[in-house]
Amino acid sequence: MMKYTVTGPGLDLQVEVLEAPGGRYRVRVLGKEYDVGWSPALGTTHWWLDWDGGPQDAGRQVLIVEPEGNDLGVTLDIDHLDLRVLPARLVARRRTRTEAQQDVEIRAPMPGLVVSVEVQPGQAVAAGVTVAVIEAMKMQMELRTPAAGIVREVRVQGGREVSSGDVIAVLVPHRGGEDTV
Amino acid sequence: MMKYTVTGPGLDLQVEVLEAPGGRYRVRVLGKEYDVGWSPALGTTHWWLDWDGGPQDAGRQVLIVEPEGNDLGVTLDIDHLDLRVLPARLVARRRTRTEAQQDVEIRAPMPGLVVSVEVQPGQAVAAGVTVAVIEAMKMQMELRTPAAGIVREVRVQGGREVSSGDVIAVLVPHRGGEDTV
Amino acid sequence: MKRIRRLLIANRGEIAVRIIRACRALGITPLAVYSPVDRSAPHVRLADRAWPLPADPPAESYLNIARLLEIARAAGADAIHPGYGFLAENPAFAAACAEAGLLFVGPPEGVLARCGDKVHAREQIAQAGVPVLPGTGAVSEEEAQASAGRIGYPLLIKAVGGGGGKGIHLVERVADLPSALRLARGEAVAAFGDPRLYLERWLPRPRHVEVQILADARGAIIHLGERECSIQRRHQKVIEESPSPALTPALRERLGAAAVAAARAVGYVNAGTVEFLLDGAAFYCIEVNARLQVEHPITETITGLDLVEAQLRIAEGEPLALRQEEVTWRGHALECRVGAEDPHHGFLPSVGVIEAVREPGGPGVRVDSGLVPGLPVSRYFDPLLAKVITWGATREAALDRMEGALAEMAVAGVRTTLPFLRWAVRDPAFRAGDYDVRFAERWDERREGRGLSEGARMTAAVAAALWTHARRARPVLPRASPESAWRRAARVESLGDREGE
Amino acid sequence: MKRIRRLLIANRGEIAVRIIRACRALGITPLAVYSPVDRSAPHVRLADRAWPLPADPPAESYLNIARLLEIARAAGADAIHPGYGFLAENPAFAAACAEAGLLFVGPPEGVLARCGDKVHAREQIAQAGVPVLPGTGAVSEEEAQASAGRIGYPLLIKAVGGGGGKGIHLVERVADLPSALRLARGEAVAAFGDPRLYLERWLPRPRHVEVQILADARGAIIHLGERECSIQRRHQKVIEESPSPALTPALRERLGAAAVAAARAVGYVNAGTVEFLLDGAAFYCIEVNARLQVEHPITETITGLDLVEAQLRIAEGEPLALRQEEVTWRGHALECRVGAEDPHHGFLPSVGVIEAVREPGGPGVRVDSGLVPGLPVSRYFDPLLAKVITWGATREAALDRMEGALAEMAVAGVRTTLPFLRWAVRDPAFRAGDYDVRFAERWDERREGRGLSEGARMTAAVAAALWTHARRARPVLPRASPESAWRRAARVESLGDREGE
Repeated sequence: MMKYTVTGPGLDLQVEVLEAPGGRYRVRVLGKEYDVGWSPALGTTHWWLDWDGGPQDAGRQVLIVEPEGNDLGVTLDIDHLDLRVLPARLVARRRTRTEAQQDVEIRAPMPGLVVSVEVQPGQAVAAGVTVAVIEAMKMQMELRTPAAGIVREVRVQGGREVSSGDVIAVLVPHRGGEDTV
Repeated sequence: MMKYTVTGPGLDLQVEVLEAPGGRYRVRVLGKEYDVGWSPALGTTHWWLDWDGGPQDAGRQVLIVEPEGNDLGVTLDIDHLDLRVLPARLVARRRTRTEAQQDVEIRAPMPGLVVSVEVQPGQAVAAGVTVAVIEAMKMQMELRTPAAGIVREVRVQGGREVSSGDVIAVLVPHRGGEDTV
Repeated sequence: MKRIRRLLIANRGEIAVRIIRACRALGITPLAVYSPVDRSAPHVRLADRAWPLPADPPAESYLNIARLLEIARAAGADAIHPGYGFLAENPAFAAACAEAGLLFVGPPEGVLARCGDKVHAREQIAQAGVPVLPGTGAVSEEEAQASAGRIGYPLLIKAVGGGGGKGIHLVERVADLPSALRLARGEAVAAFGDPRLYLERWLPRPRHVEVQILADARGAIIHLGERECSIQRRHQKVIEESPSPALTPALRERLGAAAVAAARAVGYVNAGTVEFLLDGAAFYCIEVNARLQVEHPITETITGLDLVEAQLRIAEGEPLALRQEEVTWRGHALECRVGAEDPHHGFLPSVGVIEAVREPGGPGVRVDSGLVPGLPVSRYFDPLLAKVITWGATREAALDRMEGALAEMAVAGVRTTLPFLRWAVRDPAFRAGDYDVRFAERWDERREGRGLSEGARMTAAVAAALWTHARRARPVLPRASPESAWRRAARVESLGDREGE
Repeated sequence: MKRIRRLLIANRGEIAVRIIRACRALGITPLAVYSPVDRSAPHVRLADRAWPLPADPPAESYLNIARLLEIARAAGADAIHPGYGFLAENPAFAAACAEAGLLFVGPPEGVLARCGDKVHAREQIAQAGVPVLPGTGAVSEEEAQASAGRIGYPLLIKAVGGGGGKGIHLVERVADLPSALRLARGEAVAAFGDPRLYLERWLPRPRHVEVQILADARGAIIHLGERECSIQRRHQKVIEESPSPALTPALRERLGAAAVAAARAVGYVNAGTVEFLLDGAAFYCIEVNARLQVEHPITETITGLDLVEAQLRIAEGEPLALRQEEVTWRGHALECRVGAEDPHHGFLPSVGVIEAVREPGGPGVRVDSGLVPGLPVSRYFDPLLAKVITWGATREAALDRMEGALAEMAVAGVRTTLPFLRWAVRDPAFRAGDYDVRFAERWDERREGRGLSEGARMTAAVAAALWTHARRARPVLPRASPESAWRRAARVESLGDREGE
């Protein structure tokens, strides 16, 4: 169960999210818990929200969600809100994180040319972020972070040849679903 | 310049293909050379063929190309042909390949669980084929072959934990654009 | 008179979408149902709410009367629209709706029962003075032998409980009759649960022309003109047009009057279609289809009427909104049915997942479609994917627009009948309006590739070489189709579960 | 009389596609041109052939007269269609086409010149007895001071060479006149290369109503009824409808007659539009647009005519195909222009690459669009992406269908005006037909989010939380949009080259 604080014009809500089977979620808001479906609708910006028992006429619709700096632009049918989302228990997390951290080495899966390195030491990254692009023979492959965390080291630069197994970067991961970026 | 023999019902043509800039090709067929554009049109099956100076009314169109066993099903506007395409100088290639081969080790880019291994020793693979799926923390990543070739060894099975840098499989690559699958 | 406010749509695909659009234009709340493979289908997302059905096989999904009525109750629906196919012509369902206090958007139980019994319906229609084909009532083997002589060979064996072109057998010679009867009876039992058979004269090259009618509960009946449906495969319509190029104004008038008489003979109520076979200037009524037809849009396009709206108003008990003399027709309309069948391999159904779609548009083009990327095309349901309808001030203009529209349309993920349709609308005989129910056979006779120009062959060869070259030299990294996105999501899902707090 | 066989289309986007579709329906070979960003645009692929233009800036692409004429020669074209905008009303281009022996599909050079000179055109129209707004001819600062009093404040300063609503200044008080004149003159030079200005009375809340006319080279002129275009932003139309809810049959008749008289006064030939301001029952002619209008489809929808076909036939020298009394109107049509502008941030142009599109369909819905995944939306060209046109037997039915169509439509990759359009067609005043040219200002007055229901706020908040959660807990592996596929291809390309033999 992950808790978020969502703020915006005339809006300050606590939203708790728990993953449920079948691509659905259990969502607790204003003291009530709902079964909510959330899935891609069109492209990478349009999402289908299927909020069972949700607010009148707001329950089933396509929404557009786009990052705008630190905010999220959410466009409904007609209206648009700029919202900010923060993990509600951010501070608490931070305290517990120090223990049980283990560095992760990200290595070249195959010999090739490092086309580009896309992270820097000290950078906070989400899971799935591209660390480097490696070109091996006739194809390119993107190396991604296995989890959110902090980049501790970067051991190569773009343009360098690497052998299979060379360490590209070292990541200090956060824990499970409680990561912060 | 790569040469192909295309055979089918009432059809036996030699087609030479040379890559040109801008996603275009130089194509030599029946003794004449053409400038041809070839790009995705819809999904993974529909292609846009822009054959400058090509046959009357056949030059610019969307075609559907689908593998059917060893053949290719090519669907035009109305008609459909089952064609077979072979590298014309296949045998020649084979002879020259023995020299200058170097095995490629494909390694785990990060510690995790091997969800599945999708190739077997001795298997001929094209470039870009998935070798294994590795699950690290909360994301999955597909390891792909850097080039076409033969799988010499597979060193892990699905379900096994691996550390960053462990060898997953060893590939004997063919050379450059002259590979055969 | 009861107003419909919440309408449950007991169907799927393009017709469910069509009915939802009618609701939007009438301020009615559309409510959908879906089988598992349809969970993200357009009709599910366009409706105000949607309820799952237990499984994909029709008996458990869109034919599941018990479950549909439960949902209707839970949904607070006041009416059910069955679309076409599935439960559209099922008297038991119409009766069950009535018992449950729901309006059934279609003819009442009694009318469905009468029209469902082909033999009885034909007798009533004949008594009303409308010509029907020489034939028998339900016959035993012995009776068949006797009456076959009178009808003459070749003749057709049809199932009394049949319809939609299923269970029909052609008998060429007297010697073949007994075996054909055995075969047909077996099929009739299997397909319709009704062993009764009847015989009917066979016409070598008729045209199939039908007339759209509207009848209200107060006995008013009008017709909206005809639809020519002679382009068929295995008795399934694939291209329709209106008006029919085969009718003279005089013949059109007689056909319209006959259709109204036939409808009156069976006491018809709501929107329906009277089907005729046309043989030169002679026509014979073959049946009354007690439902909205797949091809209804061509009539809508030239009359400017909304037939789904008409159905809903009639079901509410309203009188017809216009009189016969107020019906006007403008220009010419064509419909092509795009199906998930492979026209180059015997029209085998093509199953898969819709990867991407390009639909035509512009002046005089209407597309009724249930397509969306990621939609599975399964073996459980009808292969109809979309209908392309074009209008023109003249038949030629409508044909030219259809050629353009079919050239623009593309569907990735399954094979479609588009190549067949493109061939048909360019065929000189079709363009001349000179065709009958056997037109489509010419596609099969046409030897694959033979018709191909040298240029087309070269193009195919070059395409094959380029595809192979591109594939070898530069692996196209797989494009994540919505479907694979789903699979991936599902995979990650399972992790989520394993790790869930 | 010269028949058009090969038509070069000197335009892009939806209108190029529209013209290609007309060619398909007339057996004419459509030939396209494209600037670099348009290389894979729909009009390029739908045409029989396409030629590249040197660069994206309009002066080097779709305004590049020299290059366009070279291409027309190389292409063996016998006519050029300019679409709207770009070179559509450029007398020099019309003249150059004539010199090159090409038919220009539009009015002859002389007519374009006359209509382009607003002041002169207005004088000719006034002389024909058609009411125009009190105003001046081209004026110097001194003359302006003098005549301003006669016209009365507030008044408008307009550019003689202007058009499309550009370079218009509102002057409230006499004190503001001098500075406004300086400003306007500077703009006029910059925008139209013509410093001449004139003054015109300003109406506080007029409606913008225009009449479509057809005129052949033999002097026959008919009108196809009016279009109401009062929903505008910055003098740009966004929603149009026909017929206008503001006209009585009597007023409609007078307006049609005035339009024909105005067209005759300027010696008009081909399809054109006479624009009026409507103030109660009084109307004033403001200009004649010597081109095909963006909003022409609503007239096509209710008359059943193809206006591009009409343009081509007139250009060939054919007489009009129908007389005034043969024009018939059926039902009501609306058009909404979907543009790449962000209605929640001052309608700023939104540039990007079209990632995916869902266009509406079904009964009474027409979409004219130039959209395809992978298409760049650049700052070089007009932000118009697509036009959604709906028809209904009544205005209400057309509005309901438009609501449904706008709800179905979605565009990923750029921000669009869809939210504004959805708001407008649901607005009670608009639905009542009670609006004027200042209607759209109410969108700006509407404070963002204020109108939001509690439920909508909660929905947005939950969506934001789920998006964030999904993004953190389970990285959505990037979907390869066609555009990224292109970038990838390009990357691999470079390898290919480096290794190329």
